[in-house]
Amino acid sequence: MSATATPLPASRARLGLRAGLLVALLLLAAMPVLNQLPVTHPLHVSDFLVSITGKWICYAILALSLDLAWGYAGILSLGHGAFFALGGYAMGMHLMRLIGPRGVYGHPVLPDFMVFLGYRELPWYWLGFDNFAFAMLMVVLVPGVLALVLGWLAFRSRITGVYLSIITQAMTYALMLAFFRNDMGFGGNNGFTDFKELLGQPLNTDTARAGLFYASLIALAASFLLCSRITRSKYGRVLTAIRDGENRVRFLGYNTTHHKLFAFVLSAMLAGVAGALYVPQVGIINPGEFSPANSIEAVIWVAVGGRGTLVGAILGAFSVNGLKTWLTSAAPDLWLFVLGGLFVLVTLFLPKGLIGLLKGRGA
Amino acid sequence: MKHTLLAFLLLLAAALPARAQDAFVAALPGLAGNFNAQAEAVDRLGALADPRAIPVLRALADGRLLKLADNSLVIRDGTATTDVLTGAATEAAGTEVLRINNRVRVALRGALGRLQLVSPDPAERLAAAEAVFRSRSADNVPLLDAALARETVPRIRDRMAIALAASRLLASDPAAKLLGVEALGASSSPEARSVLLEARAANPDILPQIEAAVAAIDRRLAVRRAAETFFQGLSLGSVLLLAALGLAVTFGVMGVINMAHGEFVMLGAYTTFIVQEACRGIPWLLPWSLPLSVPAAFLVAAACGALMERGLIRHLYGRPLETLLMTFGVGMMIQQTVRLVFGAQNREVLSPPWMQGTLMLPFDIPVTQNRLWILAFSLVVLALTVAAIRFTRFGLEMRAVTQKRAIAASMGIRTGRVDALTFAFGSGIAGIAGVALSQIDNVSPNLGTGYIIDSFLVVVFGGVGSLAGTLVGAFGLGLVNKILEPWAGAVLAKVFVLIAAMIFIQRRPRGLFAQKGRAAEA
Amino acid sequence: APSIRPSFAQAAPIRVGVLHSLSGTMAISETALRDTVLMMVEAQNAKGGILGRRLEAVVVDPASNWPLFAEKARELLAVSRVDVTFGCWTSVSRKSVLPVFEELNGLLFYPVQYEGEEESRNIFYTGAAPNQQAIPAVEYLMSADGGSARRIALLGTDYVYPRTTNRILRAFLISKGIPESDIMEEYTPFGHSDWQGIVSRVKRFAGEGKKTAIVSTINGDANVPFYRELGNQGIKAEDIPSVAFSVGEEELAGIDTRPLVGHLAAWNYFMSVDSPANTAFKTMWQAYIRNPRRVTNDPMEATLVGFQMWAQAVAQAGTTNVDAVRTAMYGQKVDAPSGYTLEMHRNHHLSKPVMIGEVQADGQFNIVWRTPGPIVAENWSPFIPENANRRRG
Amino acid sequence: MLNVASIDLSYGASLCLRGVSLVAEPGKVTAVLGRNGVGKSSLLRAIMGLEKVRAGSITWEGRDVTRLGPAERARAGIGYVPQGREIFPFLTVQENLETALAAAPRGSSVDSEIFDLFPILRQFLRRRGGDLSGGQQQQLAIGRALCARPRLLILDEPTEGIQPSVIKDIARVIHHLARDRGMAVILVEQYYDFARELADSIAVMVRGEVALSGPAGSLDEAAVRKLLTV
Amino acid sequence: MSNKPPKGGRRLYLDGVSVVFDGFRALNNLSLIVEPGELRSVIGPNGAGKTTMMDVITGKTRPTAGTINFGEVDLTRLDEAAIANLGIGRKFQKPTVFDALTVFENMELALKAPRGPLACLRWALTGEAKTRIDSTLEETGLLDRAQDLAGILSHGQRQWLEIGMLLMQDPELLLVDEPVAGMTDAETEQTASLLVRIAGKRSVVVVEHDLEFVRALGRRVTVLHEGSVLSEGSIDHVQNDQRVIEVYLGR
Ligand SMILES: Nc1ncnc2c1ncn2[C@@H]1O[C@H](COP(=O)(O)OP(=O)(O)OP(=O)(O)O)[C@@H](O)[C@H]1O
Ligand SMILES: Nc1ncnc2c1ncn2[C@@H]1O[C@H](COP(=O)(O)OP(=O)(O)OP(=O)(O)O)[C@@H](O)[C@H]1O
Ligand SMILES: [Mg+2]
Ligand SMILES: [Mg+2]
Repeated sequence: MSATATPLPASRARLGLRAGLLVALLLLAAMPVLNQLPVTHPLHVSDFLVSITGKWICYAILALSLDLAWGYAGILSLGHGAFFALGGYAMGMHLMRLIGPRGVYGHPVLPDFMVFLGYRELPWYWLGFDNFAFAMLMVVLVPGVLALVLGWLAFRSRITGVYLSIITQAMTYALMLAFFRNDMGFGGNNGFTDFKELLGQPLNTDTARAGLFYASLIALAASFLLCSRITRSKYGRVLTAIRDGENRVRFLGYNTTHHKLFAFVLSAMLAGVAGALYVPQVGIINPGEFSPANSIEAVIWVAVGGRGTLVGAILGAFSVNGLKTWLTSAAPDLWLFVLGGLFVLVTLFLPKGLIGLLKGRGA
Repeated sequence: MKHTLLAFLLLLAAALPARAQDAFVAALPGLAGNFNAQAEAVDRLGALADPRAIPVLRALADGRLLKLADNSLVIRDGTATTDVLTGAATEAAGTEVLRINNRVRVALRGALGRLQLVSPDPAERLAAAEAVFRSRSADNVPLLDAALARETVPRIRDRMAIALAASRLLASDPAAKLLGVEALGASSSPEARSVLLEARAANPDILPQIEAAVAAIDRRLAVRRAAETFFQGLSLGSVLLLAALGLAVTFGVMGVINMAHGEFVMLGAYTTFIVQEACRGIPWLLPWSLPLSVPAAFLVAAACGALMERGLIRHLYGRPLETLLMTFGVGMMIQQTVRLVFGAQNREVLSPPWMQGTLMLPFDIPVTQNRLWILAFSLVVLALTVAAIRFTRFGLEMRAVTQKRAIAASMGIRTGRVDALTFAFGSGIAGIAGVALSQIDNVSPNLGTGYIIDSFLVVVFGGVGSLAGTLVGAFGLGLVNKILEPWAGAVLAKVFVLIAAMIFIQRRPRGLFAQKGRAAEA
Repeated sequence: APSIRPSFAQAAPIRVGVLHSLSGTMAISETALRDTVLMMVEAQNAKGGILGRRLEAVVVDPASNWPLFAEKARELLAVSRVDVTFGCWTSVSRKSVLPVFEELNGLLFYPVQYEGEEESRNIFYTGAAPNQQAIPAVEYLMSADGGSARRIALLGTDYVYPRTTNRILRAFLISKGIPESDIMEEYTPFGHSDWQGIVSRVKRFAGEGKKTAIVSTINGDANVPFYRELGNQGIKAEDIPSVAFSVGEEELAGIDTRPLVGHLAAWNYFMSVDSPANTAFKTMWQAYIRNPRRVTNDPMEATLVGFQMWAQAVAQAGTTNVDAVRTAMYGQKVDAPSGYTLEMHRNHHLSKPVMIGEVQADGQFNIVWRTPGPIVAENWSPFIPENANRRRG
Repeated sequence: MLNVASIDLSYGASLCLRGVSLVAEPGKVTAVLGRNGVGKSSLLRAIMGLEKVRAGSITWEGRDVTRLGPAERARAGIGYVPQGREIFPFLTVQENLETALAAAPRGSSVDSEIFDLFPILRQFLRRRGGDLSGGQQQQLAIGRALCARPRLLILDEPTEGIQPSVIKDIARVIHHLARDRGMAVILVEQYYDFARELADSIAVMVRGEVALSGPAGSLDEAAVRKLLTV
Repeated sequence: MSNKPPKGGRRLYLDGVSVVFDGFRALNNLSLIVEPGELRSVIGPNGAGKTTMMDVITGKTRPTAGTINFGEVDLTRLDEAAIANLGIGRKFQKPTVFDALTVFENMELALKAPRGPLACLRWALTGEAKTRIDSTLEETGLLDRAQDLAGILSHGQRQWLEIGMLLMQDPELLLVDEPVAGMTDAETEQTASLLVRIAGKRSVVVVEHDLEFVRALGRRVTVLHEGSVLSEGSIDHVQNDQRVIEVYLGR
């Protein structure tokens, strides 16, 4: 349909990629099923692999959201981890409320940390989080509103490039410090742990794991479709144009503030969803998630995979995290060398990221 | 020197009644007892005014007083040991070092202070006046009176006067007390205030005078506190400035997002450590190891920077964001290398004597020496950097190359060399920052990580490419932080600073010292 | 040192998980613990292993990242199938792995002092509970020997351990008749390096006419700049003594301690303890690490004690089965380097002696006070009122 | 003398110059003409060393410079006025001029003749290059190239955006530099009359090849114009 | 000046406009009126303020003083996008196109259509739009390069692309800064006739140094000098004005 159909070899590559993606998706979807096979079965997939893959899927959603902002709209956010963490905290608050009287101190309403920090009653901003729908709303709303406010202020005053990156970094850093404070009522350094159940399901069962896994997978697929719909529309090209020459776009009559804001807020919401799915799977959310290093790591996944291509972002998230998991056990003393070296090699030899390698072969 | 000391000791001894001799001997065994007995013995020795007590008490304070198996005490001096009573050299076999605790240390300070009030060494007298002031005993009044009468050095006199006032406050004579209150109220030291407050309970009769004196001190202290806060802000600013300066070159001028910047700072700190270890063999050199480290750290970091630029970054010009990925990777590797070579633990970098302690500026404003040095040092480094960039041919070529690489080359500028030198220069400055940071922070593989965020914030807040912006940014953030800290607490102050910086950038979207005009849009 | 390798039966090795950060901010503290476990494993193997089986260490790097701790814990238990794990430092790392250990019924030995308020059947806590460190230390400060402090500045890093400890201490101080106005409480972020303001505020706080002392729950890296600032602002132990709960020999190794002589630390072990077990420990450690100047510290000792107890318990149970080992652990005794015989109680905490040490010029501690014997841990502090109606589980 | 011998240049897969040969002699002005996108700028960039040639060679003053980088060529006496001005936006006018001294003998300074030619530059010495108007920037770019006192000057559409009176001055200067100083000049121009008036020889390019070349006098204007309009 | 103003056409009105950069007056009390449908040439020495004038009209630079109206609307209160949406299009002196997009996509972006994010998201290329783009590409000689990235175009081709984009915007007022720089003589003529054709339906302001071209446009010429109007009239009139010869044309 598009008049901008790329020359033949590239589109064949794209076709190959799509097929690859579909196969990958099916393989992923099969994992919890294979997990049910007896341990001795050759196709058995271990609990560990299922749970860790679920986590990577969440990272992939985060990478996707970052790629939308950075790869397409040119907004290099060094604070995307904050949106992820906020989504996670919203989910965490819900999970904490669900613990109910099963906490150590047996308080019917207050989470344990509030009890031993001497809270008398639930702070107002915790109200409503016992309701699943409300919590889910907050998962997208809180990051979205933060992105809206920050983005509106920043884009309106035409803060771009590194200035924007550093502002977003300052944002996540400030949030980290704030959430570390015990007085904030979010559990301080320890954050939230010891979750019991979600939607009536105990969390430490295979069923719950599989459920969360599928929820994440569906969220990933949906985000991917949404992002690819966006990037292939004219709006996507406006974003690219803004990335390369925002001033010029304004003279064409586009209000770039609105365009960037739309992309940024959407991206933040996706990140929030990723965080919300992540928390019950890893069982903890704490201010460390706000640390600027985490956000930078997410940028790195996208860069390794290939900035400006959605598949690349997903690929990057999976490969970097997969490697990290493997190396931190296989070579606990040397993994930083291997991973650091990999980053160097990718930038030197794969300027388009891993995806460039795949596309190059497909052509 | 030795001669005068001897004469002085004789003089003191001659003035003593004979029975004191026995008291000295009688007090000694207490020094080998438990902490209680020790403190008591020290007090007694201090009250004796026997010159022989001085070396014994000093030895006890320094951990050089040993107990022999037969319970007699000896003093170790280097390798030699001498008997406390006879002064004869003895064998040190089977000895046990006498240990003390804080309580004994407090007693020692008071005792030594009393004994040394009339020492010929002015430094000792000053310390003694200070010690006597802190030990706060009514018994000191006559001693201080006598010492004050002989004292000529004004600084010591002042100190003695305060000590005397404090001692008088404890005395029973009401007139003396009032004198004491008055004298203390005229000072501006927090310790004097503390003494006054302590005295409130025991002296209800002169409470109004005491309160007035405290209020007078408070007024002076408020001014002093403001000055102190200001200095602390400057000092924090100077640290930020140092950490950010290298980045202002590699990032501000060259546009390379160098995530390994912190690691270069860390390398500088480790170089300081190595230079110090190398100097350990040559004792007279040791205090100078820090100045020696400055060129060494510059060279080490610059060499690493040049290597990184030539080997890696040069392939990425025109793709600035990729440098983020690459330098992040390099940073990881540098950090782990250091961890494997030096271990994950902190390394100890000593402060040279001239950087220790607190200096009193006029109006009794205390500034810590090391901070003062770092402040001065940061300004020097800034000045040199500005000079190098603004006023040298190298600086011109550096700016030309980073603005338009290909065109600079067609003007005959050897861009490769300029790039390598520029990056080496920026990295070298980072290394120098490491030397300074080794004086206030951990020397550990994580050293740099703690500064990278602040550094980027400072450079960006000031305006990329503007050294003046970096300067103002660093000091601005430092001051605001320190002004907020007292009422917001350290954590919130930092949060507020970050938020303030974010809001401020709204007003000046390209930093404080933004490049304006057409040029900036090109 | 080369040792004659004992030959082991065909039986599969016993796997010992080591879950300590080797990179990131916690590596500073945790690498030494990793080495301690490895040393113990080597020594145990030299002695013929346990139950005739060889021990095999499985080391992973959770990289100071809490969710990664959980992931690595799951990997150790589910993939590497370790029989026991030694690891974690900081409560949040422990809290993040706790559900995993409970779900998969693993066994974790946690070697660092903490705020208490926890008790898991899958964790053995070999570090101190607040009553084994904080309270005796403050009691000492208030005693005549400690300087009869009547005004206390509680300085800490802003996280749960200092917050909880200080809450307990505050309650304790008030019970001792110290008014609220004589307690100052201040928190800083992790890795805080600019202490100028706080130290001068403490100085001011001390200038109110009462003997003042500092109680520091400052964590990790931040201690070095803190002590440097104390030294530079001339705060001598004679004037304002400070007692720290997180500063040991390892931390002091990075500072010039001469200006700090007399400041205090409270632990359950000091390297300077004079006991045969400690001499053996020090020699073994310095030989293992091939550095005659390397120091030992409290969490290392706690690791060692935990390891020895576990080894005894396995030998006693005749199996590495977690439930059996757990039962065998209760009442297990070890002659610890601290010079006391420590016992594991049913509350999963050790009885421990408390010692107060003064910093010396050589970076070691001079032990100026110690409890007559080990104290039983109160992991549920009586100073936290909510503990009264706690659910027993 | 500059001798460009049948060079090929390509961007990725697409060949942009095919067997282009060109000679520039001291004291002579060689004009290169051609429609948009035929490869004129690419040719000049190849001569300057900014693009690597795939085949063929470039010799300058008897020395093979094909493999040299742009900086070395500049130091060998080649001056370049790029298309689109390309001045350093954040350097002042003075500093912009000074950059070119890298290729000049050590210790030399900015020639005051340049200010006589472009008085506006003297007036705006402290203003940043990027703030100048388009035409002022173009004047700066020419002045900068002259600063290095090159023996070969290559100019890519130097009159673009310059007011008529200054164009006349530029023509006079180019004439003067070639005739009196013996400088070799290569001039790419769209402004035919300007080229016609100055050039000693002309080469017309069509789609990456030299279609027509020869001494200015010998070429038929109609034929040239035809090649420019197709 | 026979063209009748189109219905609803607005006139551009500048009065007393000054722009000061750090003390330097780039525009000095400039007043200028462009009637609806008028084709106006503006010439003047380098640095006279021609580009700056376009900058203040399009909102890139805020005037230090003066009023600028387009019809009833006060342009000094609007931002670039709003001004563009009023129907004021611009071609820059230094061609600026989107390098990462193809020539076709550049045109598509410029094509007149709703500009909001959601509208862009829903937008689809209709046959009509495609024909319009193609015919404009044809006219600018870029049809065979439609699928190439704009980044690889030569200087002259970028000029054409930018003119093409300006046409796609279908603006009411066109501001064209040096359109024929880097064009051959034949192309220059072509451009002149293109602009003449456009004018009448729309207003056009052209800045150019090529006097042949200005002559070919054959309309009213304004000469700027040091930020204000030096002379105004037909091309012959200004060419013979001594002051114009002095500062601009040279002898
Ligand atoms: N970096 C590049 N990558 C791919 N193609 C390029 C690149 N640069 C130029 N081209 C192509 O090479 C051809 C010649 O370009 P060049 O700039 O040399 O033309 P020109 O003759 O100078 O044109 P003009 O008169 O418009 O300046 C053009 O078709 C252009 O699209
Ligand atoms: N940001 C700025 N700071 C200082 N001076 C400026 C700035 N912007 C423009 N100028 C000056 O304003 C004057 C007007 O510039 P303008 O670009 O409008 O001229 P112009 O008429 O378009 O010239 P040209 O024909 O060369 O394109 C010039 O002298 C220029 O140097
Ligand atoms: Mg060209
Ligand atoms: Mg102009």
